[in-house]
Amino acid sequence: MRGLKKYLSGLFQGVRSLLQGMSVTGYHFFHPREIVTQQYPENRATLEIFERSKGELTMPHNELNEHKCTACGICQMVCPNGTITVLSKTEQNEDGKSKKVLDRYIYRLDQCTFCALCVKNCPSDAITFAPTFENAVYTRALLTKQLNKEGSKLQKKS
Amino acid sequence: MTDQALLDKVLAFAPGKVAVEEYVNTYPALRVEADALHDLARFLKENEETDFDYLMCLSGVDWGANLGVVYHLRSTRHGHVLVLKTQTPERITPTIDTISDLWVGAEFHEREVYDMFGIRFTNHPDMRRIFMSDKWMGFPLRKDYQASNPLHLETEGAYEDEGIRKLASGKGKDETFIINFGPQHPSTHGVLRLVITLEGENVDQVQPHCGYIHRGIEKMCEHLTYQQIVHLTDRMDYLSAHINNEAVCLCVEKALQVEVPLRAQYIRTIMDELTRVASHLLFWTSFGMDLGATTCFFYSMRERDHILDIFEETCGARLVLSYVCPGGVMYDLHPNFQRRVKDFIREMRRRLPEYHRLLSGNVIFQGRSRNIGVLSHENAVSFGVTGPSGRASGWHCDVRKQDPYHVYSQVDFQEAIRTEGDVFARYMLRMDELETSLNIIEQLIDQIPSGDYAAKMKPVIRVPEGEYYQRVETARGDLGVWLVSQGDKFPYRLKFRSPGFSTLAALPHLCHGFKIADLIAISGSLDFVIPDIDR
Amino acid sequence: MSSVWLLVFFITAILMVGAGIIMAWLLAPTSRNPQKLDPYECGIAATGWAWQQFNVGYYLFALLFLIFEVECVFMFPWAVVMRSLGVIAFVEILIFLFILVLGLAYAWKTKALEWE
Amino acid sequence: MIYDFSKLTSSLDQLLLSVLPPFWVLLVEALLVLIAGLAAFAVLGMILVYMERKVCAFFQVRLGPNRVGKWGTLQLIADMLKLLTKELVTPRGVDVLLYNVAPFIIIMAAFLSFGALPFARGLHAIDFNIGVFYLMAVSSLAVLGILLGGWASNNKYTVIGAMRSGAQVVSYELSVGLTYITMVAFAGTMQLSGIVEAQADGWFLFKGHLPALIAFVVFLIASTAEANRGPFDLAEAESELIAGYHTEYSGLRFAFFYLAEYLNMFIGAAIAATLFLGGWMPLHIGSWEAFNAVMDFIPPIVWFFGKTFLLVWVTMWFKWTFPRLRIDQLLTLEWKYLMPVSFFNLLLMTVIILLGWHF
Amino acid sequence: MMPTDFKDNEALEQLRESGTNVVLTTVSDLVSWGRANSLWPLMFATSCCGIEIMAAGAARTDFSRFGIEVYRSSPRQADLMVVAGTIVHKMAPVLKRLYDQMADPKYVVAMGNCAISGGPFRDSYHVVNGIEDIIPVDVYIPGCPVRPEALLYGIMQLQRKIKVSYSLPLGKKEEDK
Repeated sequence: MRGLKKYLSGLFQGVRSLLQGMSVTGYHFFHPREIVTQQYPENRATLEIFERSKGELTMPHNELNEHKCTACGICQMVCPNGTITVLSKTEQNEDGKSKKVLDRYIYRLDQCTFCALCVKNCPSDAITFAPTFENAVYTRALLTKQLNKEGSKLQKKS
Repeated sequence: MTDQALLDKVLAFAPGKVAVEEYVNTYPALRVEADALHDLARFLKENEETDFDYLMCLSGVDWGANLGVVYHLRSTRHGHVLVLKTQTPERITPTIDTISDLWVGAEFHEREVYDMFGIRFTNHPDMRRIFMSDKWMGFPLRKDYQASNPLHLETEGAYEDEGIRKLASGKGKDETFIINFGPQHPSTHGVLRLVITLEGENVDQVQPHCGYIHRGIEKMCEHLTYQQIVHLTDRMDYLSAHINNEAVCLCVEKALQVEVPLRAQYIRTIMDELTRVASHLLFWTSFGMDLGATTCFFYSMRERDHILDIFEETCGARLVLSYVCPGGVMYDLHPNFQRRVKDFIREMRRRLPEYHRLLSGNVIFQGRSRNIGVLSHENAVSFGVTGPSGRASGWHCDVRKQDPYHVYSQVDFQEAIRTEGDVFARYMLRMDELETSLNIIEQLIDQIPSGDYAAKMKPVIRVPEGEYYQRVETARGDLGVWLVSQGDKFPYRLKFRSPGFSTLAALPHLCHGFKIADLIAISGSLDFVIPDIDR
Repeated sequence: MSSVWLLVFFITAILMVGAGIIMAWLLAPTSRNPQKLDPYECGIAATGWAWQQFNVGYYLFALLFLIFEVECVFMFPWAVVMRSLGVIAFVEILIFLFILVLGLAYAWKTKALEWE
Repeated sequence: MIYDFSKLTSSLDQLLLSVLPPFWVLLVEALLVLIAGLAAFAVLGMILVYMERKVCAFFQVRLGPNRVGKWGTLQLIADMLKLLTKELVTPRGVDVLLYNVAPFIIIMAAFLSFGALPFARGLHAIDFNIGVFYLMAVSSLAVLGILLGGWASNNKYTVIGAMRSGAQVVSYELSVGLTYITMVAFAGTMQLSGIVEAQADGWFLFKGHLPALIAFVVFLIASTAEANRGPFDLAEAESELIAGYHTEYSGLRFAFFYLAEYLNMFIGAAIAATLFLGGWMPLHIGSWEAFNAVMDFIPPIVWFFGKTFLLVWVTMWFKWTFPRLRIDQLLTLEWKYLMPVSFFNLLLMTVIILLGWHF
Repeated sequence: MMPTDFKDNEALEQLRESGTNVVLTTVSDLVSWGRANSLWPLMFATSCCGIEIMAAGAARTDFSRFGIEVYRSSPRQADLMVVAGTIVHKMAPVLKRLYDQMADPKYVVAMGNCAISGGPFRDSYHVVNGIEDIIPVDVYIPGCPVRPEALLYGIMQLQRKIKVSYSLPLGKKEEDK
């Protein structure tokens, strides 16, 4: 007899637990407010991307097309896997002194690990991470980028 | 027993064969002759006063002239730790006695040492490579490793695999139903491969095959500065990325004896616990999915997204944070941090009962998880199954209580413990820990002191010569970092004692006699992260 | 008339699948490589043969099913005429079910219903 | 009755007879049925899959397909086009004949049951006087397709999936059979149209109260299991057996298995609606004449599909809530719970009929 | 999104060829449309990026909106292989086999820097530096790990590529790989 009682109570408890589970999913079904989906391509204008977000390395230029990179090469040194290559050239300035300036700042987006050591160690704050993420391409070569713009110059210290 | 008394006792046991190591060490260390090792190990394990029942870490190291093996032993009863170091006489055919008959968990660790250094362990039951394929040439972690291995693109037949031949042997070829679960399988949580022999629905033997995501992190670390290493540790156990970062940083800080500012310690502790919550939420997700309850996935990922938002706002990344650096943290907290964390705690407290109603109480779920894959307390210690899985077997193994780091000693929290040791206990323990973590965060979030967020460090860190060991509690258990430095700016050897690796060793033991569906439940409840196992 | 429709539906089903497969055969691109036609086993070359001796667990249930299902079939005519037979029908089915339940109880008792 | 398809069909019949000899009439009608069946089948399949994806999305706090066409309505067209132009792989070492025949069998089983469903008065192709018995016979053919497909694939996962499915479907067939018997005893006929007509003054679920309710619940569970739907989807058990019995099937062949699963779910729900919820009969409540008149105004086909889709939705609710059963739990549920309950219920029903305690 | 919002339009221009037969081109476009909107991914992830795939499938950035929630674990039924995570030497043959066993047409997305170039582990002894050595890749999504929105963007890039490519075997048989 006790066996039968156990059998029946097991049956009812089991059914109860099932109904409890169904009440949770059922609640969500009938409350569309709970839907949390953000519709990505449609919401590009309003998408919340945090400013510290590390999407890709950029070198900010001001309106005179000037950057702050002195081509010291520290970023290249601290980078754990050779993502950054700083190519410098020697240029004569007005005084006739030769000076090392940035020629090309090569950044390989397809190798970067976003550890931010380069940005943190940069003595002149020349580089920063931008929160862009729409970088998918069909050809891998496009992921190797030159960060300094054509004809850009070193910003004068004010 | 004090460290000195312990050392005296051991020295008395095998005079002439044992010497106290005078190198800088975190724990008392002994140098043992290779031929005396096994007897000494047996003595240390079986003696009542020493009672070293937990093999924390077993690592190989290349000393140049010869190869060494280092054992970190711990007693769960007395809480003391001893390091045994032994060396092979030469490096052409190095052999050392196995200790896997004393600590079951050593079996896997010794295979790893064989794979990486080529040290053969005599009397080992299954001396095969563990990460690399059988064809691999050379032993990668040796300092003189230079062999170049070409990329093979054809998968070999399974009978060419030594381990599988072993599985099939003894029975006729027709009678064993050998089946591969993984590398590509929806519920091995990545690229773990389990080779299983079946009898109908019932699992007879399970043989884990690792190395499908072995990335050689330990070798890479030997060529990176301490700051650079941090970003690799993220990618080991990516679900507790922040805690991994910390392990290395804590180790370096301990070696340099740097005082981390209190603010940084608070930040790290809170981030730790948030990471743990995120990881356990993901466990709930994947465990539910393994059992076929797909809706769990969406509910807990919804809450997890809040944590990821908090991370991203402060650290700039969602998953692999790279937020910790030696001396503190990379940047200060975002002004919104405290508000968001409090919002999250409120939200999480509201949702947790829903989780229990949806899954924990469910009669099907209970039937599938109770009394399945029972891991006894004794076996948990012997295998070294730490973290939530170990605590579910009644083992008090929480590093946050045993070796408190940061501000854990000032926080009031209970170590969650269950004694059943089955799948359900492991599941419920993680749910308990979710609440514990929320409590810890709640205690700390309003107390964050002002001040610096990082101590001033030199741009190039040189760790003084010596060996350092640091344990932290990740979401998966006891992560140990063993750092050997020779005063250079790169570590000489950096070993990660990953919690998942020891846990995996216990899997074959747990699954025998259960069904295929149980195997999935058991491996799900152990909560593997495969890159954590393979490194 | 229904039998004709039965045939029609039968043919429709075959047509649907057949036409679909022919279409796919015409339209779909194909490629050949040595590994493509191997049995899939999580990306590893398969070990052994899938057609092997198998656990009897499944088979036992098939046998049990057979027994009960045949009894089930016997009950259909009874169900149709039950109302007109009255109490006798009830007694009959009582005896019939009693024997069946006895069988089930026996199977239960001998643990034939447990999955070993 | 305002809506009666039998009038439409008989007038069509008359019209054709007036211009063509009887044999040709039959042929033309057969062709019409064929086309109608095909169209209904395809459309229904697409609606069901679309419904599943949307419904599960709403259970899971998300939106589901919404980028292809308005609200994602064209999603299924895209899927169909894709599947139609996907390569058919026949792996080495399979039993070629059985491997190719399996999708035919599984679709055929679904089609034959589909034809026997009474959609509305007069819209009922296969109406045998042993209708219920016929349904029981053809719906269990589906398992043959699964078994053959799984076994012929010569893949370990598929073989295990097929075996599981075999054990599962045959077991649950018993409960289904017993609930059929219970309801046949109550209706006194096996003809489906007869059963529906008998519910004109009240659905069996209400008329048969307790035993009918038990039978209804048992049937719902058992038919879900027979259709291999979650939480009973052991045969395909994603997290254990990759894709279960159809792991090796690609492209359109796989699509047929996929389609059949949904149609079997639909057929299960439709039978439940027919046996317990009055099929296409509108809801009538005692002597509420106005209410009944309003209900009558809704066409029977809407009633039928309304009830069926409601039940389909309930089975989806099951699937998206519960974890999957293990094989022994599955068999325990059937042999130790559903079967004894069904036996008991049959007796209860007999007593109630004989004592006239039903409505 | 407008085409100008996307990157790498040049590569797409090269792909776009005009068919000779108007009817066939229309049919081909239709089929391409179907394929582009019904990408069923293979359940395949090796490391961190796999977690971000899960996140992309979760309710926040629900990728079922694109019709790609029908995750298939069997390569026979999958159209799209998202290689998420590091591929090591031991895994390379498995990856190749899985790709080989997929039924045509099939597409590959290299997700994350590990898959594209080896990423953080490119100097390691056991890591493949870029999966393009093993299997052809259609779209590269850089990131470490790739955030869910970036994955969706990558998928949309792939859809654009599929939509402009000629999809029927009639008259033009796909070359054996």
